[in-house]
Amino acid sequence: MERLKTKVCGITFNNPVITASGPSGNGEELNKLIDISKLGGFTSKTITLNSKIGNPPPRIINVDGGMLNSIGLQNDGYIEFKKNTVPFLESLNTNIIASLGGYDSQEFEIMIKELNSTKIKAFELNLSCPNVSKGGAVISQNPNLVYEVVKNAKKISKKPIFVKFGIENVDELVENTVAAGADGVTLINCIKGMKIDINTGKTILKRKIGGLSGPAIKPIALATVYKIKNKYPDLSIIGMGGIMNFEDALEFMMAGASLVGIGTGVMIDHEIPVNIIKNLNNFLLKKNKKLDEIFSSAQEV
Amino acid sequence: MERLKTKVCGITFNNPVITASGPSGNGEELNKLIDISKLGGFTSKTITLNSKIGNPPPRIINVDGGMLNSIGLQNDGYIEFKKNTVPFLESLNTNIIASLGGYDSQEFEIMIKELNSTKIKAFELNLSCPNVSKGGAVISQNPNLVYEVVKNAKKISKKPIFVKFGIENVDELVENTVAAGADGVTLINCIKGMKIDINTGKTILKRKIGGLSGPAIKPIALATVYKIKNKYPDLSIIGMGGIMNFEDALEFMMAGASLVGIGTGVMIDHEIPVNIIKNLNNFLLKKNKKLDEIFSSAQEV
Amino acid sequence: MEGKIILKKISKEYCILKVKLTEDMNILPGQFVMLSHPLKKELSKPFSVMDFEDGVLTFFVKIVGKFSKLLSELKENDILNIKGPLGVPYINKIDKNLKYVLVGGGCGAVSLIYFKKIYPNLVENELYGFKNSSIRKIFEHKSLFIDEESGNPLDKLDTILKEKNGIIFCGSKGMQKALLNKYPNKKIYMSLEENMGCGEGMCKGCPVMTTNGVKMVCKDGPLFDSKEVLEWKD
Amino acid sequence: MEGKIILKKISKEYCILKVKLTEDMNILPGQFVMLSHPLKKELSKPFSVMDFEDGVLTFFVKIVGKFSKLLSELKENDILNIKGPLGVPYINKIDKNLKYVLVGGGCGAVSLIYFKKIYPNLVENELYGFKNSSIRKIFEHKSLFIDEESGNPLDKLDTILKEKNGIIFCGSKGMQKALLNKYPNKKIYMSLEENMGCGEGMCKGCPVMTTNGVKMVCKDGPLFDSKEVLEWKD
Ligand SMILES: Cc1cc2nc3c(=O)[nH]c(=O)nc-3n(C[C@H](O)[C@H](O)[C@H](O)COP(=O)(O)OP(=O)(O)OC[C@H]3O[C@@H](n4cnc5c(N)ncnc54)[C@H](O)[C@@H]3O)c2cc1C
Ligand SMILES: Cc1cc2nc3c(=O)[nH]c(=O)nc-3n(C[C@H](O)[C@H](O)[C@H](O)COP(=O)(O)OP(=O)(O)OC[C@H]3O[C@@H](n4cnc5c(N)ncnc54)[C@H](O)[C@@H]3O)c2cc1C
Ligand SMILES: Cc1cc2nc3c(=O)[nH]c(=O)nc-3n(C[C@H](O)[C@H](O)[C@H](O)COP(=O)(O)O)c2cc1C
Ligand SMILES: Cc1cc2nc3c(=O)[nH]c(=O)nc-3n(C[C@H](O)[C@H](O)[C@H](O)COP(=O)(O)O)c2cc1C
Ligand code: FES
Ligand code: FES
Repeated sequence: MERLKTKVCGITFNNPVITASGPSGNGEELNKLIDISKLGGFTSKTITLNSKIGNPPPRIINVDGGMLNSIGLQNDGYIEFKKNTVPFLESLNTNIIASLGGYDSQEFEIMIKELNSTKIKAFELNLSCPNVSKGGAVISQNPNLVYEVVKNAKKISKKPIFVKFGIENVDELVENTVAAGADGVTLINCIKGMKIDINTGKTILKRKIGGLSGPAIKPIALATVYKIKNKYPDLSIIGMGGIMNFEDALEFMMAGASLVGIGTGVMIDHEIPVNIIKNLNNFLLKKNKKLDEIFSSAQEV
Repeated sequence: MERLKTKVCGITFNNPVITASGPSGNGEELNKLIDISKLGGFTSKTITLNSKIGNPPPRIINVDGGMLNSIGLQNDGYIEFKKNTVPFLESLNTNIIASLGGYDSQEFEIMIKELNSTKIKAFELNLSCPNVSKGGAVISQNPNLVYEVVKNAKKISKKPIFVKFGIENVDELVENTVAAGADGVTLINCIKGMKIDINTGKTILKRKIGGLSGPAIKPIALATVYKIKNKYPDLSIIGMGGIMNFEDALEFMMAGASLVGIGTGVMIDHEIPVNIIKNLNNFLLKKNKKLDEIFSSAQEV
Repeated sequence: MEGKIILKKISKEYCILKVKLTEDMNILPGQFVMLSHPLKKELSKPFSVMDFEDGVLTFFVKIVGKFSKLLSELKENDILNIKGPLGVPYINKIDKNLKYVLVGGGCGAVSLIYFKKIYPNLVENELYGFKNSSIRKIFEHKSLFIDEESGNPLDKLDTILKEKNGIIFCGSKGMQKALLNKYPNKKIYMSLEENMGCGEGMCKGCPVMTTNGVKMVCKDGPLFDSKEVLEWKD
Repeated sequence: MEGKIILKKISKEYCILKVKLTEDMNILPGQFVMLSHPLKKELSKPFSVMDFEDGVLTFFVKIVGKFSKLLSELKENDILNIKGPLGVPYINKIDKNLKYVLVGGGCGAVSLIYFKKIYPNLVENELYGFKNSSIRKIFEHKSLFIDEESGNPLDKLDTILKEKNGIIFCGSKGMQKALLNKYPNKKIYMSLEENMGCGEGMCKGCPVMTTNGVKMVCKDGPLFDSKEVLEWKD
């Protein structure tokens, strides 16, 4: 599948299909079900400085065209991650992107310093998780802090820095991110959503608001990727939001994404990423096209 | 159905179910299919100062869990509206809300002055249509202008003023709207979305970006209504976004809406609003509850 | 209203459904109905009728996307939700003093076949083009024209079209363009297709630019005089 | 993997599906599978198996919402997408030196019935409570207990439970609470239900707070020792 090879921020990807941070965990379970090395890359679940037990159940609700989640960044903290998980991730024959979440620039600095020496290929700063009261969400509400965090991360990191946003205030946040020298952005994180139990009259999620993902958000995610790529043609974008099949993946690449991330899709069916890769290859073959002819095609007039 | 009666901004509604502006047009066609007088109210399609031919086809695309539209506020202008449509609307035995769109405060002023003398019950200022390059969208990108438009409209109008927003920058816009003395807000308008034709590599809509509506946006709309009601407990909210059945309508009322609007639902099946009214009544009857016990129930701790 | 599928035929590209209605309907050639998703969470979609008799509607569906695939997977005895009749009957739009050659491409043939059945005296001849012969597996008609076997249907049209005839056309945009180019002076009526929302004229979702301004395909059409239809100009 | 529905029984509240698998599977009592939406656009949902023999899985589905309704509307010969087996077999979690009374509420009975079949020697007795007798239309079992007819199943349990028995329970949260209150000193294993995303331990969607920290119902359960499970604390 030579024709799916692509280079992003200096990293060669065997194909543009990677996992989105979260739904696939840290890959231990997934790798028993599919061969992760066949993917272009694997993004690990967001880690934080200290461990987090996450939010109380229920954490998952199905809604039309997607799902709401309120996981709350459950993770063991970056030290355990480095000790217990990084060796496994390093053993995978694909590009590992580590997702980091934090409350301030200092926290990101500590984690990046610790992980700089690993075989992780890039960092993704998750500044947009809708499911933690403090944490990334706080940073993204403060565009200046975003600038500071990214600027500092760039200074310290030995690897490319991607920054992940949702749709809230995305224009201004990306502007600051680009100004701070980020290598790319990841768009989009879940969108804030709610569901109410009509029998109790209360929200189903204990934290009331959760994150919407899946096909429902695909048109919104596409418009966001398109808009940002339109403004910053040279910025690398990892596009995601409701990708379930190769047609969806193509749409994101045509809108302006250099890589596509699969989140909810892996939960629905762990074969989805592998199927997308296979079908993307077939599509290009049939149309006799190169990936480069696909990328950003919708941007042209 | 006495138990569905409710009073909003001094206007008595036989039930809280109204049409959202747009999908039902100006009611002439719909009234041949259902008896509009059975609804709590009818919101007419957004009119503008001058007529608009709207956007080129295709104007409608189906996507998972909803649809994208790019109608572009096709309308005959406020003068024709007053002459040809208002008499019909006045003949309906329900509350008419007239939706107005414009480029500046002056335009809204002209339309409101002209319609002040009609039996229209309230005005809804559509400051958030995603499908016109100039127009309402321009106003909502400028929070100060929103304040000015609403302030002036309140001064001139003899009827309550609702202001309609999408999700972009909604916190700040509602803040200004409330400060300017609006009677209520309508949440939410369509969300910007896109679809790309993988065979041509181009967007399907000529204007590239359209408005997403339907069940896909329901969780997002609910979270928005909840959030705004939480901040302004006394503000009247017309809630909408993906309401297809009485359960959906209940969720919006529980989140904080005083009235619920049906848009896409009327297009899918014109019986939906009438069915919702019937089923709401049955639900309250069965639970032996009043509407007041439903409203904003999810806000309580 | 509801209808029950009483017969289904399917090929790779097409399916034919016969649907027995539970209520009365009076639907004329050129009119269409909107078929709804069972859960009523996504848009209903427009389909013409190929026949209507004894309360049974016949649909001829090209399998192109999500909804038509869903339709094609239904089984006999399944229930369909149906909204209609919608649109203006062809008969109200055409010059009744002419005799017509009916030209259909793919499932554009649908409404024309029903037209011929109800108004045989207005029809001079028929020509229904399909890409390949697999259609014969589920549908046979004396006027079937298989491109693969016989070339360009418009060449064939030349041989059957008489001086005095008008044309009623329903088919692809490409074929439509070729037809208009070939017969610039003929009376041609064309049944237009546009993505639809409501099908009832409310939502302004299905515009066509005409000499009389923007019209809605669902409410003012689907049939239009070719002279009436303009390119879209902003 | 795929399975074909070869038998379906349905009542107002429940349906039973027998599904013939196209590939090999080895599934033990207590394990479950995720059944997927045909279009794979919404979450798959977890279901226990009531029986597995000759490549045929038996499901017992309570019709409560969108997905279970969709399942109940499937017909014989329809194809289901199946992911599994998932979860830890009960046998790996329990003390094999005890004999158990199996207590099920509603479709909680499902996994227990299969358990009894495979490990008859570990079972002292069974008690499967259902609200009303309509269940008998599609499902008959000697240990059915119909609340409507016979009152509280826990009273009945008192009469069959012996000193030395443990309990394996699967049912509603209410019944679970009552059971734990009634027998604070018994060895009770409970099969937990939690909304699931992946079913595979990846997404962290199905947590349960335990004496050993947060565990996932799908990967570490669904069976837990009642002493191990704690109230959620932030
Ligand atoms: C390990 C495991 C094994 C299981 N085994 C079985 C089994 O063998 N058989 C079985 O039947 N089930 C089993 N379940 C449960 C089964 O997975 C769920 O019943 C199923 O997921 C329900 O899906 P649904 O889409 O039908 O319902 P959902 O749509 O998820 O709805 C669930 C409930 O919420 C209600 N609801 C929806 N929206 C609202 C609203 N706005 N307000 C109030 N209420 C609302 C619905 O009416 C319904 O009661 C098992 C679960 C687990 C975890
Ligand atoms: C008045 C009228 C009468 C009609 N009568 C008939 C009739 O009798 N029989 C009939 O078969 N049809 C008829 N149609 C057309 C019919 O309504 C459409 O074919 C139907 O709506 C298609 O719905 P769908 O969900 O199956 O396809 P859609 O999902 O809407 O897809 C349409 C096309 O777009 C493609 N597509 C989807 N996503 C993408 C993407 N990202 N990139 C590129 N391509 C994509 C699909 O593959 C497909 O080719 C009629 C239409 C009108 C207006
Ligand atoms: C269960 C779940 C957990 C998630 N956890 C994370 C996370 O830890 N870090 C992160 O950046 N995004 C997280 N996300 C967001 C996804 O990475 C992705 O941005 C979003 O879900 C949209 O893509 P999708 O529709 O393909 O899921 C999570 C999403 C889901 C559904
Ligand atoms: C076809 C279409 C046309 C619309 N036209 C208007 C309009 O003219 N003015 C307006 O304020 N909103 C318009 N809207 C937005 C709806 O009023 C509503 O806010 C939105 O669609 C969300 O609700 P829904 O999911 O019930 O459709 C339109 C929506 C659709 C789908
Ligand atoms: S489809 Fe709504 S106006 Fe034609
Ligand atoms: S459902 Fe994903 S971890 Fe259990």
